Amino acid sequence: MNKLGLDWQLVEEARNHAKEIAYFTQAFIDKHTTVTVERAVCRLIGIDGVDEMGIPLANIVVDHIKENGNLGKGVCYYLGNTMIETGLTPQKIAEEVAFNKLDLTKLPGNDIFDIRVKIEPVVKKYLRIIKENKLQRDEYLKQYGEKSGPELYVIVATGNIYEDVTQAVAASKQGADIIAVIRSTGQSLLDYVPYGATTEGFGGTFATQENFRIMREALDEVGKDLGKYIKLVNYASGLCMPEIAAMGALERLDVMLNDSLYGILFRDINMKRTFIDQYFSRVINSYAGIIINTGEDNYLTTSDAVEEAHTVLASQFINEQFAALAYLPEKLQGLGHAFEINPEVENGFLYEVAQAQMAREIFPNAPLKYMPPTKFMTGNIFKGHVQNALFNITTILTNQKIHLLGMLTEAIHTPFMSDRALAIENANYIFNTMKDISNEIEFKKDGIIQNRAREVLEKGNNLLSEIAKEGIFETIEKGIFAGIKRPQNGGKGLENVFVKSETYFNLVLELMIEELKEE
Amino acid sequence: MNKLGLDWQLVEEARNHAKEIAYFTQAFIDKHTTVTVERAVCRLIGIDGVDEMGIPLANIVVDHIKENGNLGKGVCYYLGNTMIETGLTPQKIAEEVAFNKLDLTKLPGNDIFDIRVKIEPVVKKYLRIIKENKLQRDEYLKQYGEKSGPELYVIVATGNIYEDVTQAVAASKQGADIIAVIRSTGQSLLDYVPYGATTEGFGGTFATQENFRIMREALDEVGKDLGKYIKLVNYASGLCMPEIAAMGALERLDVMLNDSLYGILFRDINMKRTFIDQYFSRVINSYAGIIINTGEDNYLTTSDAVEEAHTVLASQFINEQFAALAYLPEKLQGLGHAFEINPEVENGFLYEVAQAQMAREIFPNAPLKYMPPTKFMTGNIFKGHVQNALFNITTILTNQKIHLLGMLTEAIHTPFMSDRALAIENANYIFNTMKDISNEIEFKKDGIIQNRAREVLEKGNNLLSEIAKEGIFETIEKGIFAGIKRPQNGGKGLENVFVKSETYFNLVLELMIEELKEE
Amino acid sequence: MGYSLDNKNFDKTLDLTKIKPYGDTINDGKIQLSFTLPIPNDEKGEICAKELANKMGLLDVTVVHSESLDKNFSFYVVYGNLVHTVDYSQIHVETIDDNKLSMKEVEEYINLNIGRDVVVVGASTGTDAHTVGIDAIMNMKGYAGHYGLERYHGIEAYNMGSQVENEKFIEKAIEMNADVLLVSQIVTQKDVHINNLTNLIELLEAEGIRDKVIVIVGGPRISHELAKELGYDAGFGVKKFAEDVASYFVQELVNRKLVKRKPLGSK
Amino acid sequence: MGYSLDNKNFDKTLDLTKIKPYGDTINDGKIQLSFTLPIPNDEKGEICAKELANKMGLLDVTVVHSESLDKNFSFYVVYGNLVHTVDYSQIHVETIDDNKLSMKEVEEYINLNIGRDVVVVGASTGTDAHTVGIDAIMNMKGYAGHYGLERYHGIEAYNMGSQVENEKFIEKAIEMNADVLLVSQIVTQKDVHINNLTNLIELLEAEGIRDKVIVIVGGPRISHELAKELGYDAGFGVKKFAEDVASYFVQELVNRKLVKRKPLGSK
Ligand code: B12
Ligand code: B12
Ligand SMILES: Cc1ncc(COP(=O)(O)O)c(C=O)c1O
Ligand SMILES: Cc1ncc(COP(=O)(O)O)c(C=O)c1O
Repeated sequence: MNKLGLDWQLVEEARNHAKEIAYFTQAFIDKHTTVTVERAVCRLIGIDGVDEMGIPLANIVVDHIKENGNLGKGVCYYLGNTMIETGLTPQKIAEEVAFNKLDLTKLPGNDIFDIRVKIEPVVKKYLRIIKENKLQRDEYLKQYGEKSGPELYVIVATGNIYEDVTQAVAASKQGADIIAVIRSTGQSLLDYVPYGATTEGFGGTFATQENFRIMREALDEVGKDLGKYIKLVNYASGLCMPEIAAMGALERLDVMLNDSLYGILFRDINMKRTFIDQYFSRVINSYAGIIINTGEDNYLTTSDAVEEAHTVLASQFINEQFAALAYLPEKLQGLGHAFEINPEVENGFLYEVAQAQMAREIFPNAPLKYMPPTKFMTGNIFKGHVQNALFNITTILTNQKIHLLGMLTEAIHTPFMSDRALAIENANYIFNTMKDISNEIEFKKDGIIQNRAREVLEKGNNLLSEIAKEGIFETIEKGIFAGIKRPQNGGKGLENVFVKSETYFNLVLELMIEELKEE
Repeated sequence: MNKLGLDWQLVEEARNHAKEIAYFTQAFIDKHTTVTVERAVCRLIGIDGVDEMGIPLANIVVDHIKENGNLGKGVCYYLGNTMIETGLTPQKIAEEVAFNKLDLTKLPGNDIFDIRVKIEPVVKKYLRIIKENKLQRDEYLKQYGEKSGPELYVIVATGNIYEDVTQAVAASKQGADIIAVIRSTGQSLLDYVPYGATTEGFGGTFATQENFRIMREALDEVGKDLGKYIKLVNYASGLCMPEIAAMGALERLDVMLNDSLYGILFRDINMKRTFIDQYFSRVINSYAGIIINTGEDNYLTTSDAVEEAHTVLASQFINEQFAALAYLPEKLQGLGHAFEINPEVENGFLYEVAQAQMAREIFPNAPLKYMPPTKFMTGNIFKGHVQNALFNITTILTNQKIHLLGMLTEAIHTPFMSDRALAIENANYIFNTMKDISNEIEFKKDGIIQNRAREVLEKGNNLLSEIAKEGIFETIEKGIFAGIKRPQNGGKGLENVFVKSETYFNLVLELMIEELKEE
Repeated sequence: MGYSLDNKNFDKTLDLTKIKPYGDTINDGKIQLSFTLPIPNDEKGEICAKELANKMGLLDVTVVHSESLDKNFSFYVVYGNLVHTVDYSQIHVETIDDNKLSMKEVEEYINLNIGRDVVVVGASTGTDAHTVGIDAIMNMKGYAGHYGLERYHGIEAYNMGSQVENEKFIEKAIEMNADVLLVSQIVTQKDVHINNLTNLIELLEAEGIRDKVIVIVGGPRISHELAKELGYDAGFGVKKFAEDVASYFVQELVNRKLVKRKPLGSK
Repeated sequence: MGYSLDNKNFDKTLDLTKIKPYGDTINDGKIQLSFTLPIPNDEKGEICAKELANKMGLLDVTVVHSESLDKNFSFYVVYGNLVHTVDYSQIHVETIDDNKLSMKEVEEYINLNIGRDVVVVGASTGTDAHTVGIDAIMNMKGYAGHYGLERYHGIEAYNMGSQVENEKFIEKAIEMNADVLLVSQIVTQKDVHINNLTNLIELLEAEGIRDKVIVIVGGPRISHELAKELGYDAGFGVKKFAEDVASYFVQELVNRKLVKRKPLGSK
């Protein structure tokens, strides 16, 4: 595809800068672990549930090791060792720890080889569950067929998982392809994952494994009636990236918002912490066949979408390379971008088309996540519906894949059932009446659209070259993305980063990578 | 402009067929006159007002001649002769006739040369008024500047001229460029023009000279505040085409719906009658610098817009030639077409673009009148607003000129003030955000769009060739346009057609043509 | 008025005797309004808009958008929670869709239960010039994939077109000895349709044939309810096609024992 | 309910004591509604929709669109004529726009009437993470062509950013001896803003400094009315910019004689 006359050498150059940035960061990542990485491991060897105070057992185990032992050795080490010593299952061990009946750090240490042998069957059991989920998804998609055009993505956000189900089922029947359960405000800053079915959230519903299960079941059921696989989305984002990825893998989610840059910039999470978390979470996503969605769109809700378009591109390149290092194939890289130019900008639509087409051409195999207008939506629902229509047109014109539907009431409230239905109707109307438009329309050589795309690419490449020179940590400190400055050692969660010991042991990661390398 | 790769030889061929059709019809026209042609003459030599029964004096004079003399001689003959005999002004003469005090047909006949000398100053006086109106319009347009993009056209339709003014003034402030006062249901079938300011109409307001004046004054005033000339539209259509054209010329209207094919098909007006009327009305419009709007759009509200698109094109060619024969330059030929494809048709938008672009390329100098979706508008005002947005996009993409705004409530009621405001906002948003799109976008060679345009052109040409062979009267009898059959001697108004005598005298027409030829 | 700090917990269980609008939670009462007021667009205008919404029974009203349409006209978009409820269990509708047949089934029904052609005369009456609706029902070609009555075996359909005067319409009905009259009314401004429709029934009664024919009206603003009120047997609105009206009238002819009645002309 | 054949002539003259919605004629009362009902989309549903509209005070209700959202949910678009009126002449608004100054004029006003820097502390408080609104008001760059307070001579503006706890906010205010507190609240779901805003005022009162500072809240769902009800000095909604709030607080500082008050810290 080459409708923009892009300079492919420049694209190559930009990609190489990003590679350099990611490699550099990966070196740092490889030396560290975090509490949530270790808790994710706990979850993937079967530690589930909460104590009588509602604290997840995974937290209890990890905090226990953190306080009494050396988390840098990895929970696998402690748990495997304890299994040898006590003959208990990981879940049982966790329960004992919760009851203060067992101190993992005080047991005699076994040979790491024996520990591996002891723990391997357990890890494999859980990996098999994930694998089966992946096969089940493939099976559904084969049975029902996959959608060829853009996929309609809507959110539910009632705060109550059961109401969410009502909304999600209705949306599916109305024609949605993908349902995202928006998370409650504030969850991203919790350094634990809430437990069980929940019915009270603000602006969203807590991401819990049970909520995942409830929604997955409901969508599978309505999917059966509709002869269609409805994809489910949640957020492996915030302070618990790998844990939520693990939960999603176990409950067959299909898409995960997953981007540490988002956490750094918009949730003030410490950058070191979240880069480490992101790596493991992406490996898990990849292993589970889950598409990640990155958060570049958010830059444009904060900064100007014309001036800052190149920061989106630069970030997409970086995310692509971070994903590659986590063995996440292109087809699972749902890089984000957005339709956020002020509707009053002359020829703004042409710029939107340029930017969207550019992303499409530069990341041809990525299921791009394209976000609707939000910042310039107002209480004028009628005009808003037209803004969303232009967004829909841009998607069909430039072949975007994961198409987040804009709501006419965006500036007013989280979506009502009817808002969603109108949004789906809007998109379906446009996608049908313009079905083959992307194949029909060409852009004038050196016209406004082509020039705009070139300009953004150039600026993006310059920015990447600068970041490669300065380092990503330093760049973020300077406020280059979305104009938000974050100090390297500021933000939330740094205290829970640990240097890996030389004997660091994480069999889940190892086995996943082993398999992923084979693919 | 050649974005469609049209076969220009075929265009030429089609145009020649249309020319043949129009010439043939003109030969018939030139031999006849009608009551409304003669009444228009009356009005253009100063006969105004109604009798105590509300019957217009123009009707009284013409009916008097029709009953007692030979209308085939032309009212100019009788009035000029009476002026010589009585020394009275035309108005005074008409009043005497109304009081039954004078019989024009019983007076001694003077030499036609003397009659011409007598009546010429009067005719010239009125032509001067029209001329001055034209100059005044040019003056305004020079002073305020002319709009370069599409002009926003909205309707007012309260039935009450004073309410209409309220609506029109508000619409002008909201950004409308052109205001049309919709006519009351049924007026087109009246063989006279109502008189004075009116406040009771159904689905529209009566077209009267006083109503024209009231609205013109209001628009000039608000125009002054806005620094902009607001154009005014009414209907020189139905059984009184030339009379209303005359009234419009006297009150400085700017655009006139004017199409005898519309009258034949949609109002069952006799075809012979209305072709004759149309000719004189177009000469008047041309003289007054008034843009005509033809009614091809209506075909698609009745027949299928995909299947019958070629009938629109054929009709546009015919209307172009009829206009040319009435000395109406291209820049005053507002040929009509419409966005009426079923929104459920796959790729329907591409067909709309093809058809609109085709009209644009084939009639490059005509201020095309492009009608919004109406037939497939429903009570779903939200979806309707998006349908209108796609229509707006088609206009800016294909450079249409007179852009009738679609109303989100089209299927519900004649526009509320807010409906109009939302429509204007919709269009202005799109025209700005897509300002230069027509210059940016190219169509794939031999793609869906190009092929569609070719297909329509071919079918249009075939139809014209058939009509040229069969004759327009016969073709209409067969129901080729909009599937509606009309017999040559059926419909309304045939009884009021008269063969011109050899001495037929119509100084208004003569002098107008004389000047128009010079231009 | 204004913001209430009271506890706004409401019962979230569905009670069919107290149906409320629904935003995203049962009984939240969410509703959207838009309207214009003949006053300037300023804070006073907004308060006016809010107060009107309150009078309509809305709580927690928010004026989410306001816009000037002219110096003394302003437009508002408003959201709020409705206090009113409707008792769904008490609503009884006489539906006409009870026994809907397909085209094939209608033809079979006529064949089996009527045994002769059913004569249908239709028109867009009064000053109404809209024909697309009545054509959709009657013409061979039909509309939106639904064949029209002219194509039905066992139905003789005659479409008089538009702007047909009621007198002419009745004349034709008598002449053709119609079983069913189909009236289309599209223009409803200033209630022209009400007057025209009422007039038709009066004329039919004057002719003494009201009870001998099935009289049906259709159009986008026509409901069955309204039709009944005006003295018609049935009314059909949008998204109704030939098979809907045919299902109704063939069965009604049998139910009303009109299959073998005397010719309309005979006194 | 249903269609009334009564004379529907209404008085078409504007009466400011009886303001009604306007479609295209004064007092026609035209209004548009849309809402969802938790019942199936059928004729019964439409009647329900109509009945609700009637309860709201609408006459001649037409359900112009209905659509199924799920088996037991249906969406309606409705038009009708409202019977309710509002007495415009009785509406009194305390407007904050009375004396609006430009940026230049604000600067001059401070220079002339205050003679020292005005200290403004702002934040998006509670769990609210939306900063674009408060940034629009405070940051140098401003928003939509309106410079923010940081750029004003004579104003010392400190923007604490998002998710600032009320306690921290007050601490900072005291530390900086603020004249004006600017609170931004964007998220209003489940009334989080109400609780959070009320809490701030309580804390300020507890500290004994409520009357020593001007406390202002802003956000898209904030009205001046609501702000007053919650104990704030003023509230600013959409389309308000730095000069609006600055005009207000500089004048208010003078009117309330706060220009020379003791430092906040001093008891
Ligand atoms: C096409 C059209 C025209 C064409 C008509 C061509 C023709 N040959 O019919 C033209 C351009 C001539 C025209 C003229 C006018 N029109 Co017109 N027109 C329309 C339009 C765009 C579409 C109507 C249509 O064809 N719909 C498609 C058909 C299939 O739908 P339908 O009629 O609803 O029919 C369906 C059902 O209702 C039902 N049905 C209908 N009749 C019957 C009868 C029976 C027995 C049964 C069982 C069922 C049934 O079955 C059909 C299939 O489901 C509407 C707007 C709209 N989108 O609705 C305006 C509209 C109807 N027109 C309107 C008006 C006011 C006029 C004019 C007065 C001026 C003007 N504003 O244009 C003139 C005067 C006409 C006159 N004297 O009656 C208004 C009416 C407002 C009102 N509620 O009173 C509308 C709503 C537009 C508007 N918003 O102003 N119009
Ligand atoms: C951008 C945005 C975000 C960004 C914020 C980035 C950032 N750095 O601020 C991100 C993506 C992070 C985000 C996250 C969330 N958001 Co958000 N977001 C928006 C969005 C699209 C635009 C807000 C905006 O920036 N507007 C532009 C500014 C300039 O306008 P403004 O805030 O109204 O400010 C003006 C005036 O109100 C006033 N003003 C504002 N504050 C103040 C203060 C003072 C003192 C004064 C004088 C004036 C003033 O002046 C400004 C200029 O005129 C809105 C939707 C919308 N279009 O409004 C949703 C919206 C506000 N978000 C919403 C929600 C629910 C969330 C989330 C909970 C989840 C989600 N659905 O996305 C999270 C959690 C955030 C949290 N904990 O608070 C809802 C809130 C619903 C409600 N009414 O409660 C909205 C309405 C979207 C929706 N329909 O669901 N969001
Ligand atoms: C990558 C990413 N993660 C997470 C979120 C949501 O964040 P939170 O749940 O932290 O509010 C977003 C929101 O847009 C996002 O883009
Ligand atoms: C050419 C033309 N004349 C007249 C009209 C309006 O007709 P009437 O006033 O006869 O209803 C139209 C309506 O679309 C038209 O296109």
